[in-house]
Amino acid sequence: MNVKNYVRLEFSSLPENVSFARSCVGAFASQLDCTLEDIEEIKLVVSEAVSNSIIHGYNNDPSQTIEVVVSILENNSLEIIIKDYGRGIENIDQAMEPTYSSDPSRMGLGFTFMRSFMDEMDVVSEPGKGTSVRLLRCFPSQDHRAMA
Amino acid sequence: MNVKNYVRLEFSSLPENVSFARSCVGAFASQLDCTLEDIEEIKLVVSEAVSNSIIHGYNNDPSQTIEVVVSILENNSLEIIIKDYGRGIENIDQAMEPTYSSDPSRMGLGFTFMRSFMDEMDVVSEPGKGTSVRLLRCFPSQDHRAMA
Amino acid sequence: MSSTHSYQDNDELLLRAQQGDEEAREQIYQANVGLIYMVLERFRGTSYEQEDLFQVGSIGLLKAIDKFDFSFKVRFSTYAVPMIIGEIKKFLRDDGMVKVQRGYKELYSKIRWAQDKLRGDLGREPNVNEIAACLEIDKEEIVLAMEACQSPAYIDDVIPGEEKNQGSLLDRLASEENTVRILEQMALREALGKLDDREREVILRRFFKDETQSVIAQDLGVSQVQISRIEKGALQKLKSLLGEQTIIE
Amino acid sequence: MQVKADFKQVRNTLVVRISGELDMLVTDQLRQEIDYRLDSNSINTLVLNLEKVSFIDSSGLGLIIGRYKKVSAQQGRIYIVGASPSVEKILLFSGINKLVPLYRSEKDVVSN
Ligand SMILES: Nc1ncnc2c1ncn2[C@@H]1O[C@H](COP(=O)(O)OP(=O)(O)OP(=O)(O)O)[C@@H](O)[C@H]1O
Ligand SMILES: Nc1ncnc2c1ncn2[C@@H]1O[C@H](COP(=O)(O)OP(=O)(O)OP(=O)(O)O)[C@@H](O)[C@H]1O
Ligand SMILES: [Mg+2]
Ligand SMILES: [Mg+2]
Repeated sequence: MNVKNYVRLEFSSLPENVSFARSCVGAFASQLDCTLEDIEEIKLVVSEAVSNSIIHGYNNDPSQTIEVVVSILENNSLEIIIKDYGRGIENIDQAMEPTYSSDPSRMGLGFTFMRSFMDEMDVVSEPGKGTSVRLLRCFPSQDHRAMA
Repeated sequence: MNVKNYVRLEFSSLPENVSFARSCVGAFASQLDCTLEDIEEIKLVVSEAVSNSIIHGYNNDPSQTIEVVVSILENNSLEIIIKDYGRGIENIDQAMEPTYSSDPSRMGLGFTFMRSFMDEMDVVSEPGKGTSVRLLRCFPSQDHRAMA
Repeated sequence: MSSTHSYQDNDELLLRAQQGDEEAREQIYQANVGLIYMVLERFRGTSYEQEDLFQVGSIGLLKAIDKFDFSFKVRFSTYAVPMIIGEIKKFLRDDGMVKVQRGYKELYSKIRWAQDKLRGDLGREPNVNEIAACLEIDKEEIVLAMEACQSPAYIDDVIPGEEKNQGSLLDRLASEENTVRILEQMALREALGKLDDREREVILRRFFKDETQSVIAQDLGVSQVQISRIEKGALQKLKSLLGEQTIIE
Repeated sequence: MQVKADFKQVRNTLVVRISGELDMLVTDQLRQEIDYRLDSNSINTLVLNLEKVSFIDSSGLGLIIGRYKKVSAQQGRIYIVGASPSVEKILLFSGINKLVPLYRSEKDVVSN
């Protein structure tokens, strides 16, 4: 699928960058014909994925780097890829299970949110190498909505 | 000078990304102890530099790439680097002259705004290779301000 | 969440609830209401009313109680959480169709309000963090809302006084006459663009670099008379292009 | 956020109410739309209402100066009304107000 527009972000794995990243992706996504609710949902999932990279991927080490690539595809869908080069995930199926968390103080809801609010979610991860989460959200174009 | 936090952006040279870039840098800058007016000024200079890259650097070719690196330095200053790989500038001194423009329909105010609103400006450019503009703005911390 | 295990001994209650025991249903609901709060946690700081979301989340939890099947071989919470989230999602998508622009407008007025209030309280211009803390939203959101909106000016009826003009850029560069000259130069640039390459080179070198006709002639490998002729023709063209404006004295 | 422009013509006066961000994304099209009307109708007064403009940079200033030149060349007048404080700051900073007078509202232009 061709890309109509994209932005690639790279930033330190600092907790203050979670809110920056979600706002930034939200601002980019607002190029699409979408509602405020759509933007809120997109911000929510970006927040989850970036937090995961900081907390689980990098174990809160602020000197690491997180990458986010946001693309608007030709069919007006939004693709978001969040990537870290951290610890990686041993058992992806288990990690995606609702309420599963490797950290007893957490709720294990991050992936569930991502899957619920996006149309597609793929996780690629290699222990010791890092994790990449690909999220896709489709937006019917205005004409389609009007017809519906 | 050590970097406390940074973000690196890379995006297509599309006109709609000018407003995205300035909002994004403005949002990042809001981590500093600064006012809404400071943010307005930062957004203006980013707008000028990114517009220059699109218009002059790439001659409005949307398939090119622009890079922006924003860093918060240890002394609370904000460094912004805007880079393109476009046409480059033959005569930098002339280009920076207020009201000089190679395009008769333009004002030639971009560099003047950048210089006026920022504390430092350096331009590195090579014809045929591209242009990089480095802007620096210092923010005295609130304690210092109170003393002044 | 302290007690994950409190969600576990539910099997029996669940069974009874599904067989119509209202009391068991209530008990199992109460035992798992924490799941709703867990989910709502993620919506803090957004524009949604927590109370609304709780109502909707409850519907999700009750649906989970009714539909849970022991053959799923998962814990009840694992099943219930996506149901709760799904219900909230449905609500969010059905409920609002607020255009981004309008959402920002509402935020914008709040920001202006907070800015004024804090200015009064602090006796100085508040910084973005302070405004964000006051409104309990991300500071980045403030920046984005400011980009999207602007209030009509002069609400307080301040007429821009002459003294405001002082710091102007062109002031510092030059006088008012110069402002006009700058514009004329722009007009000139435009006109220069309409000359052919040779004419333009001659004009630029003669009038902007003060070179003599013979130097230019030598450079271009033509006679001085020819340069003189090109210059005359080019000036004629410029004059007509620029109308009455006389820039080149 | 796209820029929008509403055009209103009263006799020889064209009022352009612009909303959005006046940057390079929108200036080209806006220039064409304004110039088309300047050329096809006998306009001698152009009023640019910037009440709803949230951002302006040198591309926007270029648009205004260009219209100034065009209108002046036809012995007409041009005014800016309703610039918000942050937009006004840039207008004053550039000195454009020396050429194009700033007014609070459309009413103020008329009564002047
Ligand atoms: N980027 C990552 N790197 C390494 N492990 C990860 C990463 N993302 C997720 N995980 C693993 O997957 C598990 C589930 O993630 P999920 O986001 O669903 O829950 P959580 O982060 O543990 O809790 P919550 O998101 O509710 O705070 C995590 O506990 C962690 O073990
Ligand atoms: N990134 C760039 N690549 C190539 N040339 C550039 C670049 N940036 C600036 N220039 C050159 O420098 C000149 C001055 O730039 P400046 O931004 O000051 O004015 P302008 O862009 O021409 O007009 P305005 O900014 O008022 O619209 C430009 O006309 C152009 O020739
Ligand atoms: Mg998580
Ligand atoms: Mg410029």
